[in-house]
Amino acid sequence: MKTEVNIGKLTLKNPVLTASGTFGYGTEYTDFMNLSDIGGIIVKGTTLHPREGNPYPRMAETPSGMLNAVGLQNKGVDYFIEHIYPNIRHFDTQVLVNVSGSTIEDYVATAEKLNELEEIPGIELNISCPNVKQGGMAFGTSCVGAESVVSAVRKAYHKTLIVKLSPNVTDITEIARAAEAAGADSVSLINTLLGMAINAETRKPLLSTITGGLSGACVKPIALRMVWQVSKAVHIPIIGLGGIMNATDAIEFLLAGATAVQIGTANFIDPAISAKVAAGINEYMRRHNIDDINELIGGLQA
Amino acid sequence: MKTEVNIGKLTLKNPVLTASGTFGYGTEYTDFMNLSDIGGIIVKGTTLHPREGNPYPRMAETPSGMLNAVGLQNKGVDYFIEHIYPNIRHFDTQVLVNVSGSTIEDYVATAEKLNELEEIPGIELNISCPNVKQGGMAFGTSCVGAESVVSAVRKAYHKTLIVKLSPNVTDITEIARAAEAAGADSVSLINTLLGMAINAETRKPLLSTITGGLSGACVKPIALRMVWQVSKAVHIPIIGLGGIMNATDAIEFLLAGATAVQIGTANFIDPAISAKVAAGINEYMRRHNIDDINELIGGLQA
Amino acid sequence: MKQILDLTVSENQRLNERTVLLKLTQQTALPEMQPGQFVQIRIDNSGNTFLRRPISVHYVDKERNELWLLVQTVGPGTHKLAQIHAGNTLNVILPLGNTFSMAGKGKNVLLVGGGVGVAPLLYLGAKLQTNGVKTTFLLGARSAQELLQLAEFSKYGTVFTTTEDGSAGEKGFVTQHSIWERETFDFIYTCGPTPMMKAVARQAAEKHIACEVSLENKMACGIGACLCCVTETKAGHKCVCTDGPVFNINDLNF
Amino acid sequence: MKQILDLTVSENQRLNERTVLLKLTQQTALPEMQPGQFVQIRIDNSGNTFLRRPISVHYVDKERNELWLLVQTVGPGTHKLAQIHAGNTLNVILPLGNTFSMAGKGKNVLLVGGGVGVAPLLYLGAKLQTNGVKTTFLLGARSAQELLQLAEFSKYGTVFTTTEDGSAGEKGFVTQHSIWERETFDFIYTCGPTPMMKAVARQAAEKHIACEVSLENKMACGIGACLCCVTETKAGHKCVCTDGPVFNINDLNF
Ligand SMILES: Cc1cc2nc3c(=O)[nH]c(=O)nc-3n(C[C@H](O)[C@H](O)[C@H](O)COP(=O)(O)OP(=O)(O)OC[C@H]3O[C@@H](n4cnc5c(N)ncnc54)[C@H](O)[C@@H]3O)c2cc1C
Ligand SMILES: Cc1cc2nc3c(=O)[nH]c(=O)nc-3n(C[C@H](O)[C@H](O)[C@H](O)COP(=O)(O)OP(=O)(O)OC[C@H]3O[C@@H](n4cnc5c(N)ncnc54)[C@H](O)[C@@H]3O)c2cc1C
Ligand SMILES: Cc1cc2nc3c(=O)[nH]c(=O)nc-3n(C[C@H](O)[C@H](O)[C@H](O)COP(=O)(O)O)c2cc1C
Ligand SMILES: Cc1cc2nc3c(=O)[nH]c(=O)nc-3n(C[C@H](O)[C@H](O)[C@H](O)COP(=O)(O)O)c2cc1C
Ligand code: FES
Ligand code: FES
Repeated sequence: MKTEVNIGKLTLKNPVLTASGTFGYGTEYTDFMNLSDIGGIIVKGTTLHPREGNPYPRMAETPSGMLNAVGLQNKGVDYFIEHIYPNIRHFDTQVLVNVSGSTIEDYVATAEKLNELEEIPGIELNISCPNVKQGGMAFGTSCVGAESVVSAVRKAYHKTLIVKLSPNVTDITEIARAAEAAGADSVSLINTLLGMAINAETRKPLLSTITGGLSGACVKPIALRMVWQVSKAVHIPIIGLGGIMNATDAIEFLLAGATAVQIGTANFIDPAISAKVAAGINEYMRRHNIDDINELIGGLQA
Repeated sequence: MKTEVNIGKLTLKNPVLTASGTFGYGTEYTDFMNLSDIGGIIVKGTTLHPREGNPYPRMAETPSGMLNAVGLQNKGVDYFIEHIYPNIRHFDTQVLVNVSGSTIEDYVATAEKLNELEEIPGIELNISCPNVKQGGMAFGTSCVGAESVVSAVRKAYHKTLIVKLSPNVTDITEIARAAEAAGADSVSLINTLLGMAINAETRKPLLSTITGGLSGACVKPIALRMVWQVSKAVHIPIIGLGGIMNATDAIEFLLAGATAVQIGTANFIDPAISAKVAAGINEYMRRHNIDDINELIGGLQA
Repeated sequence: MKQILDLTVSENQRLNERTVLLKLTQQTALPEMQPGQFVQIRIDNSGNTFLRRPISVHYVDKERNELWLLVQTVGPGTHKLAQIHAGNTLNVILPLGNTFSMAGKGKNVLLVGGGVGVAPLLYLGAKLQTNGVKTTFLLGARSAQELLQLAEFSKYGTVFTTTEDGSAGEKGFVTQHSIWERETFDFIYTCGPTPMMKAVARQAAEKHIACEVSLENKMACGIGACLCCVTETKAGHKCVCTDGPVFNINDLNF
Repeated sequence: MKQILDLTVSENQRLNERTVLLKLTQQTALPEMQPGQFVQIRIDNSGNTFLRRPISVHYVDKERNELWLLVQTVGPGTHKLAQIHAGNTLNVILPLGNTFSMAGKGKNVLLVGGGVGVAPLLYLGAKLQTNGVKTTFLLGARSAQELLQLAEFSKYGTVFTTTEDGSAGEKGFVTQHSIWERETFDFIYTCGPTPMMKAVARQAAEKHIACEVSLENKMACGIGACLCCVTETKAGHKCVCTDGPVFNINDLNF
């Protein structure tokens, strides 16, 4: 049974990745599962300079989901390279870095530094974070913005370049096409949807930033629709995510046209879920006599 | 205690309306509640010509929500005027008609006919239905589209004109401003989010139309955020909806800036919910010593 | 009049691995219900059972003021229903939908059910028998174990069965049962998986026997408001929840 | 090592209208847990309890292999926990978080708890007493009825109480109790509502007594992965779920 998939120059042993910001640096999960059971991990959003992120409260639960307003708290790319990379470079799975920024120069400088890391075969460009004031989502909500940041990074970064798209747009296929035209090897979608929660008793917002990013089971129908639309629009492989809670959900994304999937919020509910999803996909393939996972990808009968 | 609110020339005895397409023509609910307990009802999307709607299946349940692909099944405005209006015109609540179309001419022709109905004090222009091929959402996803259809209808329709906005856009405040500039008395938001569901076992979409409109509790954070954003952008009153399941949810929308709210999918789960929401708002006002509901509107402390 | 009631579970009896018989009651008399009608049950407001679940009226025990439901476990909603304990309450909207046409006194009718689709036929058979109709049940399932409520059905008519594995009754599908050769009927009522109902409908049409089927379309509201549950009919889209669930096969594009 | 376990509810004892004492166990020995740590409980995958719920280790009964939790009903998650029956299982991640610093033998310490915030102090007091520390509990609540587990606390030290309505102990807040005048301590541990902890911290700082507080920030993962639960410290944002829940007041901007 073949479960390998290719994203750009990158080969994943199976299509299951973990989503940035929901899996720390992988080390937080080693008590619960073998990282070698999944295709790869995408570590926390990394920026050129350290960021303290947004004030507390940063989280609010919502029906079948949650809002977050972490705001890219991280110690910066240099700290990552010196202190974190050495501990995670030998994981028996692909380790990708999610790169965020507020200016094109920041994105490029961060990507250049990561380009030097032998054991990091690719980056995911986060042009879609709704939780930071400047940059972030702004690049991801217009074709011009997406085109400019992706082509600048493409010049500086020579390994697999994945571009993570924002769902907060009228037509996500346009942005996906712009990213493809600018040289992305793959697009991943979706990042969080911009949402809000209020405490009616205190009349106050539940997040320090008033609005935040919605994720979890509730967003799955939207994510699935966008993956399906983008799969008709671009030729590069798609990584699908948004509300995947189990293997069945993951298979739906593959059928809709995703070559790989990412598990996000579900890691909080079951820290072993990503390995279970990989196992569940195998089980499904056996049950349906599917020899090669590529038979599933885009296999929706519609 | 004053619970009256004004939308254009229209006065509602309380801010609770029922959402189009989820409350039939009101008659379906009279076994369960007194229509006079709520501010008004917005009847099913009405088009110039009869429509059979989309093929079955039209519904799929999703985490804390549902997708629908009804596709504006209705018998057309003439049938409405002749056969339905006589039965509902004397309801002791405001009866508004949701108007849909595929061309500007259709919208205008429908609005003109409804303008003649004495007991229909307003219409809601649905420029945001994701379930029809032509028109529908297309008008609602660009400022030019919104502007053109709203100003055309505004010329033909002389009572309260509410424009219902699509959430499937990058910046809903732009569309809201375009509707305001074109003469809308109010904007209502949100219509459904475009989503999709798949049966992994059969590899088939769960809806005949592949994609459909997402509604229910799951969309509340997105709807609330959009109401909040639009409330900062326009001067006309906002009607908030999307995932309101109880009085607390409704109060959150008022705090975020909505002058009135609509109850949609929740009617399917509890057919008496709209009256309960109206009662629950009263109870909240008593508990918090609020004399006039207008004190709540936009009262978020942020 | 349709009502929203909190009914108390008086009994939850497991019939086989996948099916339970639920009996619901309340202090005051239950509303009048007719054969073919259904109820909409609220499971709870959990994420994977957002909407109510439609379940047929299986039987109404007037004396004990009990509503019977036959529930087969297929997903989270029916799973939770199968787990409910006596003494708990269920929030139920009822009665919903239209009813079977009642064949006149002296008529000879066949009630054909498959799997859990037998549910609405018990109450129908009971009422028909009371009305002096000659009722014959033809019930099919995959195996003996999945034949449900045979003792109950036999109170209201002769019962024939088929199983796919031959473990009870005649081996095969209901449409292959020898009764079709031996006897002729004035009216056929059927409920079960769509392919079975279509086969029965074809058989009825060939033999020029009037036939009603009970459909199970996906529903959101159950009261005619959302237009999600439509079926294609010769007169256009009709709501299964209000114009049905019972349809005459002549009206369907079956 | 952190583990995900399905623990069996051996007892669910209602302590007052809003609070239950849950005892959880399993066949094999429970993992080692330390005072101050917490667990993350999966309620079920229902729509309004999507994430796990963090609950402190109230006590670990080694002999009976039981983990005790004190749960106060505030919303849907804790409500469902309060309803759970003995014999059912709960999916729990444990042990999580850091631990209280253990004062040395012979030290005189005060453990100040408010409301359900008393939870982590029982196990802490028990361990401290075993280590030869002199432990005094000062427990506050709105009324006598809301003072929890007094009999248990008195096993591990002297117990003083305050109530806001004066129905038990001294009337007022914990920080107003006469013990503060009468006695001096080497270390203060506190857990309860934030205003109370801040008042206790201020009192401790004034008296130059070392003081640790246990914070209850909103959490998504509970294992340091999401960065949702941060608190402002003098060294920037720290995760309450891994760097805490126990913090020395000197490190906080309290
Ligand atoms: C009028 C009517 C009468 C019915 N009577 C009975 C009965 O007496 N006994 C019985 O066991 N079942 C009956 N069903 C089917 C029953 O409603 C479904 O099995 C049940 O809703 C499945 O819910 P779930 O959460 O377990 O499964 P899921 O598959 O998880 O449900 C997902 C969604 O699909 C809908 N759905 C799934 N299967 C069906 C189905 N077969 N028909 C309609 N909607 C479905 C559910 O309501 C829900 O919205 C009836 C259906 C209808 C429409
Ligand atoms: C480290 C830690 C230890 C705790 N120990 C205990 C304990 O021993 N006993 C006890 O009764 N409670 C304890 N709490 C508080 C408990 O977690 C909340 O009361 C509970 O999560 C509320 O869930 P709910 O669904 O009932 O309420 P809701 O208010 O509906 O919860 C909504 C969301 O807010 C979060 N939330 C609500 N209140 C709190 C709170 N006070 N702290 C953190 N998150 C909250 C929930 O986890 C959930 O995500 C502890 C919290 C933390 C962080
Ligand atoms: C707490 C939290 C932090 C996140 N941080 C990042 C981040 O740093 N970079 C990024 O690209 N996406 C981030 N995301 C978005 C997720 O990677 C993912 O796109 C989103 O949550 C949708 O997937 P899900 O529904 O499976 O969680 C974060 C999400 C959550 C919940
Ligand atoms: C079954 C169904 C049918 C609908 N039909 C219409 C319609 O005809 N016209 C319209 O403007 N909106 C229609 N809507 C959208 C609702 O009015 C509402 O905008 C949406 O469902 C979000 O609100 P909710 O989450 O409270 O349901 C429909 C929604 C549903 C679920
Ligand atoms: S289920 Fe809503 S109309 Fe039938
Ligand atoms: S709760 Fe996720 S880091 Fe603390």
